[in-house]
Amino acid sequence: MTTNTGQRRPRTAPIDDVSVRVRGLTKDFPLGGLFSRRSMRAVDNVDFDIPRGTIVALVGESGSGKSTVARALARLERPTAGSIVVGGRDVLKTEKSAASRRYRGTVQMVFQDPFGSLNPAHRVEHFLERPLRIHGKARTRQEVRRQSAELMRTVGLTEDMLDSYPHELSGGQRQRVSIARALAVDPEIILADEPTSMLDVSVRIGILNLMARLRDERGISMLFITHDLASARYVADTTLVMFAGALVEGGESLELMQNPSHPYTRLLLSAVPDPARTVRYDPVQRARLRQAVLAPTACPWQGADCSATLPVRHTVGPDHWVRCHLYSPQVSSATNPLLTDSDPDLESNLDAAPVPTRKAAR
Amino acid sequence: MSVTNPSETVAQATPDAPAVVPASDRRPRRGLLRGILGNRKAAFGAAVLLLFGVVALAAPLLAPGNPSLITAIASQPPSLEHLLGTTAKGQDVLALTMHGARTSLLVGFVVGAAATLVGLLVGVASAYFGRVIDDLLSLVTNVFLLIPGLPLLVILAAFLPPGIGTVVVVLIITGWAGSARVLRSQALSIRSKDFVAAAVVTGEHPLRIMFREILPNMASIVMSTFLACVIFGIGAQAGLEFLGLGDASVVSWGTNLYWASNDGALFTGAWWAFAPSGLCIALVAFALAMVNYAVDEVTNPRLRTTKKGRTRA
Amino acid sequence: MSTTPILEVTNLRVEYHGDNRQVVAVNDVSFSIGEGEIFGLAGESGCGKSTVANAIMRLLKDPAEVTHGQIRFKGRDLLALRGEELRRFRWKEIAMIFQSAMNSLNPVMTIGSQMVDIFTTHEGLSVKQARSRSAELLRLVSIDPVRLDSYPHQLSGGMRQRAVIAMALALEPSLLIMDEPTTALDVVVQQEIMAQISDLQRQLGFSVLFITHDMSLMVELSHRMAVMHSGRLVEMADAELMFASPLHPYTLSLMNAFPPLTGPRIRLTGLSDSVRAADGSSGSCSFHVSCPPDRANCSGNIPDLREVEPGRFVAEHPRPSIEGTAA
Amino acid sequence: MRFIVRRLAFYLLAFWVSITLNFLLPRFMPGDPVTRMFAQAANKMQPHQIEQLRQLFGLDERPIWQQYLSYVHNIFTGQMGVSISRFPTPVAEVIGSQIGWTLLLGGTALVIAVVIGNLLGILAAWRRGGVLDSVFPPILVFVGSFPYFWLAMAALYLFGVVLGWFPIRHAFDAGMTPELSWTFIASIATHLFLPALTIVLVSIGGWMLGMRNTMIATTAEDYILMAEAKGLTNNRIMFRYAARNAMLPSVTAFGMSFGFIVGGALLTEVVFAYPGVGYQLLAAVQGLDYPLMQGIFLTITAAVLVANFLVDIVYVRLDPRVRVS
Repeated sequence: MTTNTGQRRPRTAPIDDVSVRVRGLTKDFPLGGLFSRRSMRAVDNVDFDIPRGTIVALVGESGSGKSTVARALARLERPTAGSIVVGGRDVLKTEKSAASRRYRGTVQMVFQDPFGSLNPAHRVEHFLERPLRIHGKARTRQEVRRQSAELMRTVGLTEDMLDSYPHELSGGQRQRVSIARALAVDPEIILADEPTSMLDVSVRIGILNLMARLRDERGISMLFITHDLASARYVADTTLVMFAGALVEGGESLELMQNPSHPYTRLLLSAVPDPARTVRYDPVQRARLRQAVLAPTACPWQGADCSATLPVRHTVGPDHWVRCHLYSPQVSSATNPLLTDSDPDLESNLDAAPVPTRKAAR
Repeated sequence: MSVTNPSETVAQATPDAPAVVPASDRRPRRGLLRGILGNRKAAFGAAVLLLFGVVALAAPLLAPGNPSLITAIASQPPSLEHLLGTTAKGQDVLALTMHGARTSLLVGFVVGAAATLVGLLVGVASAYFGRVIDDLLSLVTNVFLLIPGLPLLVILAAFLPPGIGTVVVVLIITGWAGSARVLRSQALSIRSKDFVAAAVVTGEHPLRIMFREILPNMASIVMSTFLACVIFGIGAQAGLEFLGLGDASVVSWGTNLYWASNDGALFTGAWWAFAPSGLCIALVAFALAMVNYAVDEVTNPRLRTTKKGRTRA
Repeated sequence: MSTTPILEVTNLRVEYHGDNRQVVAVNDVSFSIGEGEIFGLAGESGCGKSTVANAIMRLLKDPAEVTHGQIRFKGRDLLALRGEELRRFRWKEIAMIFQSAMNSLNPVMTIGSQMVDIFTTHEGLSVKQARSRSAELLRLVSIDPVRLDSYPHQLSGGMRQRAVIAMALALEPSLLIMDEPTTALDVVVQQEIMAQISDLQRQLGFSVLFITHDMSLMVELSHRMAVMHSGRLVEMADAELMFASPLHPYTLSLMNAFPPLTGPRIRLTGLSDSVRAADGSSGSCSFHVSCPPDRANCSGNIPDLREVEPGRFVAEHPRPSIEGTAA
Repeated sequence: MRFIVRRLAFYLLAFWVSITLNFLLPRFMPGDPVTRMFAQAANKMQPHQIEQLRQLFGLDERPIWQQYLSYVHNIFTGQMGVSISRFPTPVAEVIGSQIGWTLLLGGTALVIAVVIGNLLGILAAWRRGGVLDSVFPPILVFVGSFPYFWLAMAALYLFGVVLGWFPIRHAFDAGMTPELSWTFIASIATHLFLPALTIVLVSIGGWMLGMRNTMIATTAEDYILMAEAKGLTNNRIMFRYAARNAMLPSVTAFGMSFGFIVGGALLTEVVFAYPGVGYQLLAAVQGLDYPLMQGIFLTITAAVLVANFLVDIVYVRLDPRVRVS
């Protein structure tokens, strides 16, 4: 089904308030060898905005395509289709073959692996000196040194570490160097691809706090790729949930975690271990969610089978949308989109759902 | 081994999967040289190579004159006058051996350097251009790896005008593929590292990424490839010359053996005619192999032979 | 759960012999696990928790060596086991689930033959009998027995880990060691695996030593838990109790790493935010945040566990500077 | 299955490259070696034989693509011209009568070196720091540093000429007629011993060290630790778990090394006057017998490719992971 554009696009804010606007982003990876025609769709028609000065979390499991979105935005992968609007220009059209220096000066990236993202052959200063010089932020040795030192302090490191090699630093320190490297070009947007997942747990929160500080103090927008809903909730203003290459739900982070609407989001949330949670999940309900997610042809909610027709975005709350037939007006009643006439058990089942306090979405 | 696979030693010692090296084994690259210098195997290898290098350079001083000239009675066993005896033609074996070192080492190192360079170019080009170019280049590499070396050497050498130049060219043609395979897989694995992506995002020029980010991390593998290629060069040259495909008028360890065999040294009991050149080839190859193992051990500490054999539970 | 200890680890010390230095990986660690108890051991990578597991299983390899202490299992001295005796003991009494199921299965043998191995070696069953026992085990972890003839790469990550669990339960061991059994898995699969282990534990009543860095996961599963840092235990208590009010600052920082999913957003602090930034010098090291990179015997400064309440142990008094504060 | 088909296509490609190389060399290299050969051989050849050789070497005036097509056709029908050094025997016949000896020598040596080398490697890795691990590698590397033919010369001199324990030339006693009798087989075995020994000695070190290193990498894998935790017997872990996996790179190396072993065997044959294609190659080089040289090159290439293909089939049996795709 070709979908009604107006209906499935997110609420369109004025372009000036948006750092990045992504529309219809699609990426196919070729499979097999030189002459193979097969391909795998990693990212499927993804739309989202990153409002200026906010952190947008993109949450999903491994293989959901979330890292590919970040790499496409960093222009490390060439998307198969779609547009990326930064600074009012669709950069995939204006800078077709490779990203311009201007783009590199606007959009920066922090990688997942703190061991792999710093070249072991260079000292820390090299990682800051190169962007400073390439983007004309510093020209003399003294300027480079002074600005590098300042960057180090910004990310909570000391100047003397500039002369260290990466292997002399801990994982957390390395990740801070990566953030400093991204900051060196004075970017507007930072793409953070699972910046904490390979760190020791006790230093993770520090990196998240640093991200929040950079947003609050410098107005930097961020796309925060993570598999951890809790970190997304902790630091991100908006959370987008990605499943099998497509966005299935999005909204203000607290609201989304409070009222998860898509079966996948619910499943994901119910699986996160949280000892503080008062309501235990019900295995029967979980099994239904699982089936809805993994076997859409056998979706336990009748009329909500999304294998035949693609669901469109439905608004379920202020700044909160979901792509699931359950919420389409044909299937559900107008007052409570979660209920269907054909499935009287639904309400009781959903009451046993893993979310402690579930309010009916307006 | 006269015709050995230059990739064999390298490929086996450094498995393609870097994943098996645990994080604790990650060593700083700058420690490589110090590590090698402090290694007993490397010290032995370097000393032997140095000795041969000095002898090769000083050969005209140590044994003045043209070593192929007939200067003595034929087929003399070692004596004070001729420390290593004389050939069936009456040439001094010691002089032949020392002068032979010049050609053999020269050809070996030239071939080693050139084959490594070609391999490096192919490997780096594969990593740099990716997909289609990489597929084509690795196809060519694999075809060359598969075609048996010695017969190929023979038909190439047979059709080209004889001479040292031919030998060098032919050995490069047959020897580059092994190093290309190893260097390509290393270059590709570094190419896929996040620090390369980070450099791209920073806005670095692709050539700078190639030379400043990727190449410095390939130092140790380039070194072992080079050493393996030199071993290949020296051995294969000797093999070619032994078959009579070199320039028989040039003095080298290979031609010495060719003449020794042609003159029937084996059957006349003149062991001194063929022993020295072969031992020299073996010593040089062994020394190079020792340095190579030292490089491997320094970069992959797990391969070290531990002295205290703790009981396995 | 009964309180009879099935496993007693007393003053365990494990050292790694480097080229010219010794690194103490586990330093004077004592704990015990009761019958039918799930005991959690939390800590970050490199803190020595896996070394403890390998020491109990007697799997420590060459540079690592138990230099002090005792490990008693049902009254038997494990460190005294040798050769054939040790071989027979393993898996029969204590089984172990390793971190990565992908890597802990032999890629060139079918799941079935890797299970059959256990029965033929330990119980001398015929291959046919062993196969039918293996099929039962797979059913126990809800895997179709046709998977006996599958190779590991043909199974999904979760299924592989379940197959490993089935193998671990093959000889009905009294203690199951789980070393980060779900770290490589996605959260949904992780939840399913943990639920399954929890069910099986209730059914079969074995004890568990559960090792992870994920405090929330640990609190959900474990009865009692200990937190390990730099080779030492810093806190040990009932799991619910420790979660409700951690006494040691390191415990708190581990918990802070997993922000809550409900309630208001509060600002949490991690290790490097507070101690490291505030204090660059190593002199006043409270619990080794500024541990030297070579980790050379830095665990010497952590005090011994002290019982502050019945069943509640902590290595030192908490420092007020590192606490979660509402933003 | 896809894997096998892809490998087969690759080997066909490699063979095509060899044929084309063979075709191009005499046509684009400076012409004198071939002319010299004709000058030397023309007087004893029949006109049609000369014509055939002229076609093979591109001395006829047909367009190059026609030459190429007929060349490929000739190769696949086994017409590789007549040998000059063994005039007037056709090249195919010369090679056919000798390839068997080369296969016997190379095959025997390869199998022995691989089996013993890998076993030594397994044991050395299993007992790190033991006698096998500390004494053997340096010795074998040193022995492996000798050129094949030199070690052959030394063995021939010592055991053949000086001590007289083994025959010094040919594949069986002069005057014997090939037949299926014990005495004949014994004669073949005694003649085979020294040449095979030298090849084994030179190549065994590489196998041992290669296996040792992959075994060391393999024993660090989690599944070895798990096998040990499972309480399996040491032998079972060593062979079924560790060696079985460590073998895989070895099998690949086995295929790759055919070409090099054949090269070594050729040179060894020269020293022992062993009547295989290597010995014939020397005669071809000395007699400027280009058709024979090219024929030997193609035959050996084909043999190596076939052997590699067989190894691939074995590999698919050994590694379930390549079977699926």
